[in-house]
Amino acid sequence: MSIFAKYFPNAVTMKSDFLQATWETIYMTLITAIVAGVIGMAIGIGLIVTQPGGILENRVVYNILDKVVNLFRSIPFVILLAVIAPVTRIIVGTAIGTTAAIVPLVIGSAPFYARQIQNALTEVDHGIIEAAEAVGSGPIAIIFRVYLREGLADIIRSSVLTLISLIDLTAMAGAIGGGGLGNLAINVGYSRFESDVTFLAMLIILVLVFAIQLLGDLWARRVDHTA
Amino acid sequence: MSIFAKYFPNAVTMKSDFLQATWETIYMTLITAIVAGVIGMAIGIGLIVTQPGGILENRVVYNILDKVVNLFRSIPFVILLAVIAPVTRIIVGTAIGTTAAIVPLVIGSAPFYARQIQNALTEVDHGIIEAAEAVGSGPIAIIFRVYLREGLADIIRSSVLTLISLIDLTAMAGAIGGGGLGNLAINVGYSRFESDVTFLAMLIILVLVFAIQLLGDLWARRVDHTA
Amino acid sequence: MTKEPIIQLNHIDVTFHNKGQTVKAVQDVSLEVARGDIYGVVGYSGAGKSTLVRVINRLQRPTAGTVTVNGQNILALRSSELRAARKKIGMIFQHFNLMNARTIADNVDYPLKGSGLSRKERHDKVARLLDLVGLSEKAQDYPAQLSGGQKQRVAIARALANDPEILISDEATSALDPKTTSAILELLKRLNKELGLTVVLITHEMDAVKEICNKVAVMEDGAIIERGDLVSIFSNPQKPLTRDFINTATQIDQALEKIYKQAKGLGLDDHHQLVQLKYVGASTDAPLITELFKRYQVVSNILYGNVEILQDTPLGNLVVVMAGEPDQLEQAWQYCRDAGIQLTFLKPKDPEVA
Amino acid sequence: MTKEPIIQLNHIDVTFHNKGQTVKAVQDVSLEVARGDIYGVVGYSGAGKSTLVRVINRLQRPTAGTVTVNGQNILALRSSELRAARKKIGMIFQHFNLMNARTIADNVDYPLKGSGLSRKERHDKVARLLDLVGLSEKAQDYPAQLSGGQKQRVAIARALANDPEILISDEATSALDPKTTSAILELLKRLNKELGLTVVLITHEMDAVKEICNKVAVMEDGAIIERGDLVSIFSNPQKPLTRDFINTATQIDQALEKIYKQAKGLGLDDHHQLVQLKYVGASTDAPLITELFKRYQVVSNILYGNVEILQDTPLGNLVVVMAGEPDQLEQAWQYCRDAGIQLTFLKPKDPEVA
Amino acid sequence: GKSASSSKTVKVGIMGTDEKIWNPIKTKLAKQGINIKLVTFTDYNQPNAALSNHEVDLNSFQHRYFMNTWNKAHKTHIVALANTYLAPLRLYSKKIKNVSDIKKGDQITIPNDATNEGRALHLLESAGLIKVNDKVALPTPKNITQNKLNLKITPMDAAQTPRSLSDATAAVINNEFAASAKLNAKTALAREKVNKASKPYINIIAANKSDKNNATFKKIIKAYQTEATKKNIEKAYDGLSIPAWNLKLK
Ligand SMILES: Nc1ncnc2c1ncn2[C@@H]1O[C@H](COP(=O)(O)OP(=O)(O)OP(=O)(O)O)[C@@H](O)[C@H]1O
Ligand SMILES: Nc1ncnc2c1ncn2[C@@H]1O[C@H](COP(=O)(O)OP(=O)(O)OP(=O)(O)O)[C@@H](O)[C@H]1O
Ligand SMILES: [Mg+2]
Ligand SMILES: [Mg+2]
Repeated sequence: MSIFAKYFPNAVTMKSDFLQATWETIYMTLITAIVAGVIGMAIGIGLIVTQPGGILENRVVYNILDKVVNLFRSIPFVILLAVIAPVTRIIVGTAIGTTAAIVPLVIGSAPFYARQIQNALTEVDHGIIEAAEAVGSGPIAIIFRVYLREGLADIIRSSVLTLISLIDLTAMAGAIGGGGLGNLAINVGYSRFESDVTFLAMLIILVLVFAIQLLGDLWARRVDHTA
Repeated sequence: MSIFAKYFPNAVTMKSDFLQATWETIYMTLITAIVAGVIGMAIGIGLIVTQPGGILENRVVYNILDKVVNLFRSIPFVILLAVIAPVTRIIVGTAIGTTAAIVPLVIGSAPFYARQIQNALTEVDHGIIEAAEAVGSGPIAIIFRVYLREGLADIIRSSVLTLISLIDLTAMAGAIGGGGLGNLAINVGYSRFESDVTFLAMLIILVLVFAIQLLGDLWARRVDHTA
Repeated sequence: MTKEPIIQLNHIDVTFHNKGQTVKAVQDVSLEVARGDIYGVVGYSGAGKSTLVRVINRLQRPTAGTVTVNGQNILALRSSELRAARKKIGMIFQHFNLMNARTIADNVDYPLKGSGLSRKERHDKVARLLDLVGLSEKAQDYPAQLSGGQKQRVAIARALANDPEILISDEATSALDPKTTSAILELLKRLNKELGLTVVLITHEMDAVKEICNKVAVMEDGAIIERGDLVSIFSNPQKPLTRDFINTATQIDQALEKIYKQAKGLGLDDHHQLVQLKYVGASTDAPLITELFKRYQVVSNILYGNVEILQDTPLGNLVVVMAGEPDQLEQAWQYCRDAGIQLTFLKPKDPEVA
Repeated sequence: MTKEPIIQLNHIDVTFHNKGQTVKAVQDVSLEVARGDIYGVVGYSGAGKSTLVRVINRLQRPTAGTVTVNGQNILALRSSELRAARKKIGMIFQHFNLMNARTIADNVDYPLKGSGLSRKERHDKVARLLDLVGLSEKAQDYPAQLSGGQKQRVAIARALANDPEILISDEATSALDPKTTSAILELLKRLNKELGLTVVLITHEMDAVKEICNKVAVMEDGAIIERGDLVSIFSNPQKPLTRDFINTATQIDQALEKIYKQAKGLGLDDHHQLVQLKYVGASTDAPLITELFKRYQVVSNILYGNVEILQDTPLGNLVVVMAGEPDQLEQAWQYCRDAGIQLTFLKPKDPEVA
Repeated sequence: GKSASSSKTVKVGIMGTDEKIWNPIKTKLAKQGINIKLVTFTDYNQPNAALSNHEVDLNSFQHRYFMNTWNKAHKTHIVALANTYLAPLRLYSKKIKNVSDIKKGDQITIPNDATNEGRALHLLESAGLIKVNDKVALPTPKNITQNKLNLKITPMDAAQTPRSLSDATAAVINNEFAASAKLNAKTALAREKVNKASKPYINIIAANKSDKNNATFKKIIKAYQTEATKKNIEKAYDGLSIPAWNLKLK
């Protein structure tokens, strides 16, 4: 402990802050991942099936989805925070704090994830989709049993990418009092020149990132049967 | 012009600011895209060829690249700004301003792009790589003539995704005096409650985003000969 | 043609557009397949065979024409109806199109999802199908671990899973060794006999056609140029292409070439004539060669022969050197003609040129 | 075996490991291919043929054994040496492996990159190759726009682009119609004759083997169970599997089955015997059937016949009903045996059972 | 919530560094049965939004000028309950010792948030480096009317200004960041004048107008405006900030 205290003079007094920040980061990341995951997945699938040549080709729906995704991807996150505060208030009752941060985080990451899913599913061999169509599979079956299954390894890899970007994004949650490790690193450690705090916060983020990448890689390799 | 002046009371007086901010955003995005593009591409390819079963399988190099990418992806951008300031100073002579912002932007986006490239190239059919190996193609030929060519459509789609994320990231350049549209939207428009400025800045970002997506989609469709 | 038609294609056109370039893959094709037919479709590579059959279950919407399957206007069906119709049409794809993320067993099980069968029933059915194609051992493997022929067999099992009424087979046996091919063809024939399965069989293996088809259509450049029942097509092909196919299948062309090369050694003259004899049916029962000797003292030496039985009808194709007195030879030939045998006198070219 | 061996595989093992499961795809296979050979490799689907040939250019590193090609120890080559060696080995993949992002012309051009040829020379060569496989019109198309057979032909043109010394062909004609197949096989044979191209030909089409191979190896369960020159394998197969292959190819099995079905109608008795005659070479020159009648008044009715010429050696396979006095029949059979003809007396089973 | 007066829990929105000042007050108030909950923000826009939406009950991060601008822009009714401290901006440098050492074309960085940016420019004006349009209350670099030295004035994130000292000739730095960076106030090249004009820049504790007379809030203010806090402020900001509840401005 003394060595730790020596190299982390400020951090050593902040055990509870670190615990809380870690929890906040995990909490925000997890909930956002679930919600943005579902939304992004839905939009990504929507883009794939309604695109020209898709199984539910629909120019109008495709264009709307495509444009909405672009629209939300154009808004800088800090502005998103402010713009959607009223929505946040309706959904979680308040526009500040960790839980409130989840709403803009979701809106900030879901369109990104949607594009990732779209890119991943574009790679599913059209011949396989046809084979499923030929046995009379409907759109729902094709989405769940073919697209999501055949594209799974790629979806996992894209999800890892998104999840890590999301951890990065949670650092911005500090703007509305959301806390988290990123906030700790920037607004406590960095701004106050307490580099040990920054370092430790980043170390914890690093551990999270490596864990996600490792698990994702293992899982992707497990479900990838193409070679 | 009068209608514009009515709805954009503040922005109307800021023509030169908008021009400059637009230029700054384009400048930062473009230079970063080129530099981070090359670096990210190189690392992404490095990951693909050295991975287990790759054409230049090399456990050590693969692991180093993999870990370095994760490492840099773990660092919140604002902290990256500070941590690499000395490097920035060596490269561009100063750690503040638009050009200086490019260094952290590159380091912030290259690892992300590397992962995107890695994911894109993973999809290239192994049989095609073997066919190239069978005619005596060396690693360089396989990378440039097979991986990059066969994976091109997917690379373009991933590049569009990265480029749009990059525009988002340039908003942060304001932190070190880098300017740009994001900064205009946030620190001029939003902070001073001049919502017309925010709105206009975002509109220009939106145009950029749509243009990138549109051109990217067209190009990707053009080079995608799989169906 | 007394049997009810189960597939009716009327004036089908399929045109592909690619960057200004236009490929007319199928042009004005009409085809009628009766229930219980095993209909062979042959033709050169690129003739439009795959494109044509993809029209049957609307995987390919034709540019023009109508498609009726089982009395339903396929092109007018709403999606739910189309799905129901497709469940009755099994399809084996030229490129297999197996799902890489599923095991072999899962691939075969796929069409059974939502079929109302219990898990146990499905499992048993999959096991039976895999056994049928000889892949029980590979049930838990993934497509990437299979050899080319094994993949093709999985595709066959999958196409049969739903107990379809119609099976569309696009080169289903092209990657298979002759033994496995025979086994698969036997299977199809059995399903055809026992369950009335209608089969549309694209193939380039004339042996396969001979073995199980009762009808054949020959495609060239997007059009059907000849069609009919197996025996008449094989015994009396009208178009050069059809003849080519049959000859290549019986290898008579290569045989003739080889014979010509040796022609000098054959010592052909007035007394020795090189003749190709073709006959259908009954002729085989009369011992032709013996008969010719008995009657006209003509000695026939078989250089090449192919006598086979198509749909219970023997079909003969012999190249013989007939030796005898010129007038006796004439009489022998007349005898042959009277017996309904087709005679072709072969004139060997200069072997150096050939 | 007087010719210098260009490919030598010694005691090759290839074992795949997948999640604890072990597949021994190739087991202790030794194979020697002489310069100028066209070596056929046949065997059931999954026998290990593809895996074995992939060892030749080290696309598959064997688990054990040595590989010598052109005097080089392939397994010991450094990468640059291996690349140089591979340039001399053309390979046609079972699944084509065309580059989807390149046009057909570009696919064929690919191996020529870095060959030192000028742009013009490359262009001309590609044009010539595409012409050879009949795809000049599709030069600017992409693989996705081609039919199965067209893709295969592109793969063939690509494999030949580098003027290889060795061509490894993994089912290169399996998706091709007989005419195109013949044309491709002719081409290979010509290259073999004119340029001394050595070919390793994996195929399941025994017709292809008969047409161009001079040697054959038969694989089963990862091992070569029989090998030798074409005629001896075809005329005198040792293993049941080999026999199966040949029989299926000549369709004698199916023919027999059909004959048995009609057996009752044949009125077999002491005076009528069903016999299968097999002979190699010279026998065909003697007009056997006429001779039998001349000498013993035995009338032979050909029910099924297949007389073909392998490597300039005729090979006969006839099923006849011989009619005559029992003692005359005996003498006729002895005559046949003396002439080197293999006799098999066929006893039709009860047709209901067969 | 809305009934903050009857509640014993009071949420106070602050910016990061003020935590050190508020923590002892929090402890003290806890003994009086008032439970302070600090909500830390990093974006100047959020605490007022939170206040007018009753997501916090008080906030303590802004000066009057900012509050007034905010009220105007957002049509809100936020009022100042009490003064806290005055945080004069200072001009620092690592490269030079005197304002007069600033040469032609030198770069000076300033905070980029609206109020600090304006104040920073006024500071530069009072140091005789530039002239700004005096009709604009909160000028931006655009409002510079005279820049004889052709100085390059770069606005950037306030937190980054101390770090910019390695590159720029001088930087205008907020006290909280100057204190964090351990910059010595005595070495500052210039300081914002503390006079009547500083009044709008005195930091305040603000509440919604409806809570103007809230008794609990009064207790909180009383607990804030003590000698102990005064010492705390001086300690936290290295004496850079001036406690302002008794301050007489001339
Ligand atoms: N990557 C792999 N992993 C596991 N098993 C494999 C793999 N590749 C091939 N096998 C197995 O090895 C055996 C031999 O396969 P191979 O492809 O050599 O057969 P083949 O003789 O070429 O068959 P076909 O005629 O069907 O192409 C098969 O049983 C196959 O399932
Ligand atoms: N998507 C497409 N775009 C353009 N042309 C196409 C497309 N699909 C097929 N074609 C062309 O249409 C023609 C017919 O193709 P099809 O696949 O039906 O031939 P096929 O008779 O099945 O040949 P094979 O025996 O080689 O499989 C070919 O010339 C092919 O190039
Ligand atoms: Mg086809
Ligand atoms: Mg194979």
